[in-house]
Amino acid sequence: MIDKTAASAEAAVADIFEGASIMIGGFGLAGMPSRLIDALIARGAGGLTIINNNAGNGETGLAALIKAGRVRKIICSFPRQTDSHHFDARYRAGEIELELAPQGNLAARIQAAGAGLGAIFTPTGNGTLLAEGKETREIAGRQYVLEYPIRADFALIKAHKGDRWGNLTYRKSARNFGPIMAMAATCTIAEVSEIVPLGALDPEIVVTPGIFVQRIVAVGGVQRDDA
Amino acid sequence: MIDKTAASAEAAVADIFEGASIMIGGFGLAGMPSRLIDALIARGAGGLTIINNNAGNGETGLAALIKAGRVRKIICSFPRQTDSHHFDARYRAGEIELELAPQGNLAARIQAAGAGLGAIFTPTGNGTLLAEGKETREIAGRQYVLEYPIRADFALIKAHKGDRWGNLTYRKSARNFGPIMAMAATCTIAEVSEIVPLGALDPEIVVTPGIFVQRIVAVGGVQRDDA
Amino acid sequence: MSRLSREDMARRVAQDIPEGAYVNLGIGLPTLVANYLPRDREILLQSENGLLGMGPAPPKGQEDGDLINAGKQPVTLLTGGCYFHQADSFAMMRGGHIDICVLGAFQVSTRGDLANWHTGEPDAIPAVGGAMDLAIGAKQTFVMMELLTKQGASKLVETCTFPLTGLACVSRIYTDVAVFALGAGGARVVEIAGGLSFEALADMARVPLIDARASLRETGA
Amino acid sequence: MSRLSREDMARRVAQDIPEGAYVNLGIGLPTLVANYLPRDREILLQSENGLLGMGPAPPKGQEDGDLINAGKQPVTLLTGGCYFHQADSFAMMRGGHIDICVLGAFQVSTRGDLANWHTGEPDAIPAVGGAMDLAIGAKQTFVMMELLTKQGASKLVETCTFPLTGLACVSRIYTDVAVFALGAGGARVVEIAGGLSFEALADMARVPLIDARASLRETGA
Repeated sequence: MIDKTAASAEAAVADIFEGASIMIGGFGLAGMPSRLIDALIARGAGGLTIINNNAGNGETGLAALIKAGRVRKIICSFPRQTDSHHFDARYRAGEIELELAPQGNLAARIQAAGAGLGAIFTPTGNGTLLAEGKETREIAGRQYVLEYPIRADFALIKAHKGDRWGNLTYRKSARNFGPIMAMAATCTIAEVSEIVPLGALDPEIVVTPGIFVQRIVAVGGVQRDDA
Repeated sequence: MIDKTAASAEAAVADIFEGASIMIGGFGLAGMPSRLIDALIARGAGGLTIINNNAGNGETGLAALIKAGRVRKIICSFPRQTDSHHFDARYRAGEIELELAPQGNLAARIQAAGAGLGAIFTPTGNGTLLAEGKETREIAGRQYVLEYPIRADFALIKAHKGDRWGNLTYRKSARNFGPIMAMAATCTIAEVSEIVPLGALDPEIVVTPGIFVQRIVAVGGVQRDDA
Repeated sequence: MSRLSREDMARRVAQDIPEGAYVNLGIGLPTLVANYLPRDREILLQSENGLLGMGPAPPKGQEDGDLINAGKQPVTLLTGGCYFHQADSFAMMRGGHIDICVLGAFQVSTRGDLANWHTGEPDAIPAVGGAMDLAIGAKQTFVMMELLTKQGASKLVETCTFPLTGLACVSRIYTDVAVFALGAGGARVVEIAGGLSFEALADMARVPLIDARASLRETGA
Repeated sequence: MSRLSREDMARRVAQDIPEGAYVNLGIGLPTLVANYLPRDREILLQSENGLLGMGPAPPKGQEDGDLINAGKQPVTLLTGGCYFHQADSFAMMRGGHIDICVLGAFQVSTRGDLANWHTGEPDAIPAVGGAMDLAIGAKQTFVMMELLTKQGASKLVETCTFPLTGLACVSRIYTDVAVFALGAGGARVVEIAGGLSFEALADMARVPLIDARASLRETGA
């Protein structure tokens, strides 16, 4: 029987290693897998490369991971926010490397990784600082910038409901990066509100098919199927 | 009020012009928008470039369009089938140009068009006849082939339910090319079983957001919303 | 001479957004436009974090942390709206599906180059978000800004000195004193607010301007 | 010497598909493998047209034209299966998410080049479907074929003469007389069916073969 359910968030992240690259879902706090990040902090692995849209908000989640000094590099589109003080401090101290990517390039590069592309010519960033040193090409009268896929060893994402095969649904705008990060990591770990029995998710509404998910942890309840 | 509902299939295709490029959804007959194709045949525009996975099955739909002599060129992955006799005859007579693409390249090129990419390096076809004359590049130790987006003037797709804003759901494996073709055409026309009132589709289960759909035609009933 | 308030500027932009348009409003000043969209028009707001059909802020106490806008403020979803992931959201922008985006700016050049993401100060922490994608992806990019900085410098320039967001991407600028249409031919003045003369405006802007008020009125553009 | 029947070949391939594997079975001979998957293992079949968790054919009279497989035959969906569009379906293959695909072949080279989509005849209408994507995308590509053509020529060759589907992509071949593991080092014989000797097999295959039966048994590979 395929059962991707992990006993706990701690068990789910137990093999995340020093120096790993980790995608973390969420746009700000919406869709951020806080329980998994707490477990990752407790686990202690450092020197991490984090891929997220932001660079942490306030004191929890990614901000706490940065505060704990575990992040060596961050790839994101929008680090500077009113409440990104932990990132700001580490960055100004030269303790975190920043790779800034336009949000659409970030999304497209993650999607390209999941889909097995080698590189993409993207329309965004041409003629700007963020394309400096990158290959450009005119195609059908328009300039494009060559960008490479972003893969990761792990993806930590937050979904709404899931089942033991790893099928996932999301909730409102917390969906954001979850579906594409799930496809781009070697090991995707999903934190869900509830694990439901196999078959409880309508096959038409599954957003992330289980093939893209290796482990699933419920922060709410787990309903076992009778099978 | 936004109302993308067309009065009939005939009205929906009335501006499809001679020489247009048209994406047609479907894998075999599943997801093929037969009513729209019938209306297109009645409309009479010829010299068409068709993008579909196949090249028609039996006597209906795309096969009937080919039989009627309206197709100048077809871009597809799998033309030769046991019941593709109308295509076979026109092709052997030199009356239809064929651009054969691996199915994954076809899907990725359509998706790239919808997403605004200039080109993609794809892993499929390297070293084969279908990559002859195409640019290749080694990236991270693997060979990729440069492929360009496929756009179209129109997309004719079949969905399950839709609303007046053009939001769509699909049914089972009839989903296939619909969502990506809807994103890659200047004018997307969806044939649906039923048009439901705005709000009847759960925002979590909409597969194609209405922004990608310009017209919608019900082959079953239309429920008007009270608004 | 009377300059338009921020609310008046938002009202003016809103007038130019037609029924059925798919619109993305940038963070800050452009967000105000939502308040002035004519109620008799159905206009769909897209939010880069994965919403189409974004509605106003919820009543106090009904906020949902999973339903926020690009500025991370709580919002609602209109009947008929829907959710999608980031790649689809940016496909909407980059694939040319968004009709209009409205952005703020530090500087805009007369040919439509935009600078709105980075002050260029050496100690600034850069952040770009979706600005570059919106600027080059929407069918039309509108900028909404005061014409002058607090120091009195024109933000409409011949060449941007701040780091660029996108090249030749802005088609219109709505300012507190005038509306400009931009393009390869330079900056054309579409309308002037209050009693300001063309000459006085040109003196403020300090870039070559073309008076297109008569011709644009005639063509209805 | 007894050659394996098509059913026996399918049974042999099925043995090598582990619990939890995501598997795509090509059209034709590989489709038979589904009938022999051990019932005590949960194995998920992917169909290129947008299904994961594909089940067997429905009972007569319960076919649904919207629920078909890659061969356009009616199928069912298992409890826990789901639907998705073509780009996601091919992302599963090309992104390396499918564990095993099983394909038929005209020819396979000893280093794993595959030819299975085109006979190369000048009047043939070519059709490729998802074969090229599967061949190079799955983590492991298995080929299932009779070793010899009807004319007695070996389909395991040093260099394919038919048009290629993919380069160096096949890791194993299951034939009616032997199982081969392929790679840069050439073709290794993993097991031989019936009473055939290695020498007799080598004589049939007419390519250099490495006898790896003992070493593979020891490592369990």
